[in-house]
Amino acid sequence: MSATEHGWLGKLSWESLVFSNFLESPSINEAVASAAGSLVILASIAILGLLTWYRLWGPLWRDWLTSTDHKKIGIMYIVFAIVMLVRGLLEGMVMRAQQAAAPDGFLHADHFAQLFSTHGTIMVFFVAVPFLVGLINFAMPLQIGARDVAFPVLNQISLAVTVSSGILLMVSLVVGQFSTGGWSAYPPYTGGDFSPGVGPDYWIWAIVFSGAGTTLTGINFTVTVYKCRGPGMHLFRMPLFCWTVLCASILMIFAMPPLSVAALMLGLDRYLDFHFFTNDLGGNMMNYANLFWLFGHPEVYLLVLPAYGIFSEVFSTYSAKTLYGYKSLVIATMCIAILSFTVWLHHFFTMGQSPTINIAFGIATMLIAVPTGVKVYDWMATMYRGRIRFTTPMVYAIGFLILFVIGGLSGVILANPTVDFQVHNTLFLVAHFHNVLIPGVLFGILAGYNYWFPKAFGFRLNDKLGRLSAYLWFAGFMLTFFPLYVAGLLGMPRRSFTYADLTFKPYMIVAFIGAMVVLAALITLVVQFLVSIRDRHKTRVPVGDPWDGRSLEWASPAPVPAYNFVELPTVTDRDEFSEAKEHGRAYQRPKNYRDIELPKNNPLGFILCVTSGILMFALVWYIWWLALISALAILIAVIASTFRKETEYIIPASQLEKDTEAWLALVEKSEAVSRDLEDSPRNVGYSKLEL
Amino acid sequence: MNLSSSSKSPGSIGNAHEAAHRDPAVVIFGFWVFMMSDLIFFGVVFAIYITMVGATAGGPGPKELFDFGSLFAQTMLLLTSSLTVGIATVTMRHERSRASFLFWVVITLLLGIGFLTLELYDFSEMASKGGVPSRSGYLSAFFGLVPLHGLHVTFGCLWMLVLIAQVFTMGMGQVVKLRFLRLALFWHFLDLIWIGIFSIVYFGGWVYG
Amino acid sequence: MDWYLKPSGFFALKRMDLQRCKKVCPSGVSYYLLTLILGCLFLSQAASASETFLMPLGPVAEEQKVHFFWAMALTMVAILPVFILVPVILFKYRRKKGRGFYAPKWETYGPLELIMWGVPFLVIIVLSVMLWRATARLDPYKEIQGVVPPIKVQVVGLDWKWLFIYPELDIATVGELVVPVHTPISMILTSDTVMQSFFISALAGQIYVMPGMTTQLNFIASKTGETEGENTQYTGDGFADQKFNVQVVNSDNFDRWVQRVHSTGIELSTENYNRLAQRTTKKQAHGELATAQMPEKVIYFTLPGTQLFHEIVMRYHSGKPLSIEDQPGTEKFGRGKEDVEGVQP
Amino acid sequence: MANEPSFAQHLRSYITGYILSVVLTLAAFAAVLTIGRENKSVLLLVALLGIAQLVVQLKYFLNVTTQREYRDNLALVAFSTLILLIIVLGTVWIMGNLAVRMHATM
Ligand code: HEA
Ligand code: HEA
Ligand code: CUA
Ligand SMILES: [Cu+2]
Repeated sequence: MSATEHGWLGKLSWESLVFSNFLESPSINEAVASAAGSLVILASIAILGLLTWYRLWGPLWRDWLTSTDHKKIGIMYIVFAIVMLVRGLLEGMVMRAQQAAAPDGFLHADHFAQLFSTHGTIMVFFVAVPFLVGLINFAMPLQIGARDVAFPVLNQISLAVTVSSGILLMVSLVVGQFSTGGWSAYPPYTGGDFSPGVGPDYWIWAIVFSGAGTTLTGINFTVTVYKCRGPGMHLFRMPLFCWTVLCASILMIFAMPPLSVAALMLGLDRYLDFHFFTNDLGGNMMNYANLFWLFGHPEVYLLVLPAYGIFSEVFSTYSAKTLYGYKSLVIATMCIAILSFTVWLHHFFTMGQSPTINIAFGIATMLIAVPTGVKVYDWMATMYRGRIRFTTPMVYAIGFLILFVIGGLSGVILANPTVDFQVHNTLFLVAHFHNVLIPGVLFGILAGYNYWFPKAFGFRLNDKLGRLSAYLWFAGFMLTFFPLYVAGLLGMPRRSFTYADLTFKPYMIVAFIGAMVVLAALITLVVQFLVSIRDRHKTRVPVGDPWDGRSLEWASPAPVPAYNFVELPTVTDRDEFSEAKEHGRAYQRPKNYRDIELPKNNPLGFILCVTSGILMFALVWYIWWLALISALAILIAVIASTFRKETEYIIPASQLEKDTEAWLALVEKSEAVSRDLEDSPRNVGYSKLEL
Repeated sequence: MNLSSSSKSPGSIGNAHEAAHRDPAVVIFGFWVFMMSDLIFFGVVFAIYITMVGATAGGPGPKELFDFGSLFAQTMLLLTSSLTVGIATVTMRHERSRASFLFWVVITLLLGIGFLTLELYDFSEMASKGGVPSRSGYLSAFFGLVPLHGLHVTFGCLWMLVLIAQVFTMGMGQVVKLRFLRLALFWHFLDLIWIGIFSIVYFGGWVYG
Repeated sequence: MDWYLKPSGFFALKRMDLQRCKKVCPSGVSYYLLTLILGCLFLSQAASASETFLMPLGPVAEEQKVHFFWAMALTMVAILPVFILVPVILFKYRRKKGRGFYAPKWETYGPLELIMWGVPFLVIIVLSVMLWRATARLDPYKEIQGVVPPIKVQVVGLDWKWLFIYPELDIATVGELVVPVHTPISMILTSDTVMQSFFISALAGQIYVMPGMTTQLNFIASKTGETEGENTQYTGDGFADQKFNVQVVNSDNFDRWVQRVHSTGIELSTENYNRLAQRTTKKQAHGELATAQMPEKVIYFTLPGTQLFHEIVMRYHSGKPLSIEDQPGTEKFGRGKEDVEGVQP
Repeated sequence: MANEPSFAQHLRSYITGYILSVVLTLAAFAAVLTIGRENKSVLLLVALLGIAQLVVQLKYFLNVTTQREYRDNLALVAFSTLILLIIVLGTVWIMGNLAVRMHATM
């Protein structure tokens, strides 16, 4: 395909708009597509309108878009992830509806294929990763007693490119079509010959840019954990969450490059007629599969490790006990991180390689069950002889423990090449990975959301509704995905938009009902959020420690001030804040107040978000002049920003003193509540120690 | 914050009491981590190259396309530039004159540009013999790898230009010094990659291609 | 919509596995557990499934099934404690009324650590030995020794159908694979479009097929019967329809079938092949190529004596670029999106 | 900065590194010239020389040594090398085996 045969708008034309199809040949299929496209446009207009109406542009720009504060960047990551999640969730629902309605379904094969491709891509790259990165950004520097992450501006840039790639995916709903090759985008199907449209190009650029963002994030977090810990915070005094963050960051650094290489090579094949993965002239698509899973497998542990970390915090806090087997857990985490680089072949056991290779990788895969098992047992031992409170995060954690084990079990079964020859690419596999992703990653995210929310916003979320939502999640999840195990064993392939064999029908119907329950869970979450905002005056926790927390993030007021700690705490113990409370070292007046330097606001992130978004769009549509201009703009923006001289501002000691005295006065005035009153208005974030 | 280690680390350039994120040890370590990620990036492309050595699909292969003399010249240019960037580092760390520092940076830049010129010439020679990436999987792999290194060198040259400008506009302060230290690391790193390229891509190509 | 008329898959499965239960106890137990847990969940009246290794037609699938249950059973050793102990702990140590002893600083206990690492490790060792043996034994490339010599079948993956060439019998089929019972089948597979995955669950596992390359699959059927084969790797619009009927018959019937294909088949000429290789579903291709004597959605061919399979593989090794017009599976080779019919079954 | 090496010491380190690298490079090129470009065994020699040069440059140019203050970097490089080896050797193993198994009966 020659790149020059298009006009100045590249491949873009009126027909590229999703609505044009609907106008020309109305059908349910097109209606669904147009509705999705309209939703994107309407939502964007609504948001822009609201911002203008309430004159929020100024504050938005000053307090958020240009902020380099790790807590705000974290929150922006999470907001972005939630927006993407709504789309991913709806796509999941539509797919379940289609398969339940099949053989008479309402979607075209092509549309269904776009759904699973975007759903997978979005859920992994634009929901799970950014959500976790957001939580990490928020909590990790607080936990290690640091002022910020190591490179605040870099942090902003990572967010910028992640968001712009997400926006690109949203744009693909309105202009043109997304790839139909699944989230793994195997060539030659996604190559120029077989997918001549722009779909795979959307996928490629979204992956390359968000991948770059994730790599930079990994570098940032690694350095932060490794080099920016507060005084006395030895590695082995870090909360377990920080360990999992360190390991996950290492995975980001070393696992993203193969993906970027794979995607870029696919791009070279498509744009410049290279022959990496083509059928002819010596191309070899097996190289792609190999590269993709070199990334893909570490990726899934990258997702689940921070979730393990969150659960570790949750189990310990809500059992009012120190974490059992801390060292074991650390070692297990590291084992998982390293082993995860040695198992990638289990995603293509059926490629045709010799049994020796399958055996080696099969055994390596199963080995991961050992450290994971240790973790599970350690969490159980953490609850053992504790005083367990069934709060929302804890309910998620317990659900995780039971359900994740089932997903892990099906993973171990898949690790047997003998069995994998039978269930590879079937719904059994789909059930496996949702069974680890939802109870593992998603429940972790939701637990973390409920756990840290008061820290970020200063008031608690409604616990009753939170628990209700959790139970709905369990039920919905089980109903949706357990039937898929059976359907898979009975031989139903994944990615089928329909089936002729009616054996599958009942399973699909149950799964659809499950998906409706999941939808109810999501709605409950929204209701919980709204109700909590309504009730916020009764649930304020300004003192900052609503759950009798054990680690340093609970030692500061809620919401946390920009500088995190007036004086970086000197750590002497693993459960530092618990110890401090026990020995009366908590809530103490700093010896003296000193000015704090913090990085200034920086518009670079925002500029890069816009320019990289335009660059990607131009590349997708072959608009070369625009691509050139935006690439130059990126270069100039980056270079120009290095010429900035004043990059810090100072918070004067007087300001610190004022803030702190007010907070300490509040502590003085408040009553320390016991755990029984945790969910009552009397809990202002001042906890009585459980003894 | 590892304040204790900062005075001895490779990033040491005087005692600076700045905020945590500006601690030289942190900045330099961060750059090391980035380079290791880049190393994996290169490693993966190397692996692809190795698997595609035989995939010439009847087109020209290494034996027809590579030029021994030019390869040797490129290697020496890059290696020497690694020395000159090192000398620049030393003059900077020992606070010698700004002129001598700039002299060595400019020499490095020129060597880098010389390297790139030769490399581009090589590519055009290859193209004239039918060695273009669209010809075969093998050539795709070659042009995915060697120009990737060249792109890094180009980026390094650009970085040097910006840095020279910053020496004049911002002075040789801590910020600029730290940036130069990272640039020097980057430049040495590219020389390491080049060892892999001449050993595996060129020599390996000759032997197995 | 008559699925509810068929006999219950759940009970069918249970009945047929009862004998197995007695033979291999642990696997039987876990199988029972599986059917109990999963089956109860879907109180549905599922129809009996014909296309699964849970109802194997040959020893390969049989062994895969047994391995599946053994793996389930063994993992239970490490996993059941979680299911049992978590509720117990939750009950005993709940804050409100729990009577349990409270030990807030208890953080490690040697023997317990040993069990925590040791038990899963032992389970994995046992599993690994099993995995090793089974994987080595079930190498899909390994020819199966039977009393009769194997029948060779060459398989070509097309958009969206499978072409089966019986080179020794001079016939080829689409949409139907017939094999004699107790006879080793030795397949060699390739694709003439994108990568696909060839799968007959009840007889053997799956294997990828890729253009310009060949993979192999060997199996033998131990009883007569009928099942379904398919592609499991998404390949575009017609993917969900890319299934074929598999019949295991006795040797007399097989000969008769070969005879029938011979007499009713049309020649697999280059022209017909190029027609077949276009982006069409079985039904569509049937409409274009088949004669009235052929069964629905099935096409019979006779071989013109060329090395068709070899040519297909070599198409990608000419050393020249393959123009998109010569690449089956592309729109330029044949059939744009609009012309694909019968995607909906 | 008591134990910071002097200007001359510093410079000497770079020059030593350079000379060693030049020698090793020359040796590699000479080996290819004299032993021939088709002889497979030459690659082993080239590989050894290349690894030697990597070590030399890491030590003299990049300061990756076992000294205390550089140990973080050493650990980082060692770990990265481990991952790199897993990735590259694994890929070559798998793809090599697949190539054999997929073209054996063509
Ligand atoms: C993290 C990853 C993730 C998650 C959460 C999900 C969730 C769901 N997925 Fe998933 N899915 C994938 C990853 C994920 N999926 C991947 C990788 C694929 C493969 C794609 C491919 O084939 O290439 C896939 C494929 C896939 C298919 C295609 C199967 C096939 O190939 O035939 C289907 C079909 O129904 C499906 C359904 C669902 C459903 C109904 C849910 C829902 O049950 C769950 C919905 C849940 C949510 C959307 C999360 C809700 C979270 C919150 C509510 C947090 C909110 C927080 C605040 C409000 C603060 N998925
Ligand atoms: C968060 C994500 C996540 C996690 C944690 C896992 C965890 C595991 N996965 Fe999964 N996996 C995916 C996400 C994940 N996976 C995805 C997305 C895919 C498909 C991608 C695609 O194709 O689109 C996939 C696919 C996949 C395959 C490929 C199948 C195929 O394509 O045919 C395999 C095969 O080995 C596998 C195995 C495992 C194993 C062994 C684990 C282990 O880590 C599980 C370990 C946990 C336990 C075992 C439970 C707890 C342990 C105990 C209680 C102790 C004792 C247990 C024993 C001794 C057995 N996974
Ligand atoms: Cu050849 Cu895969
Ligand atoms: Cu995996």
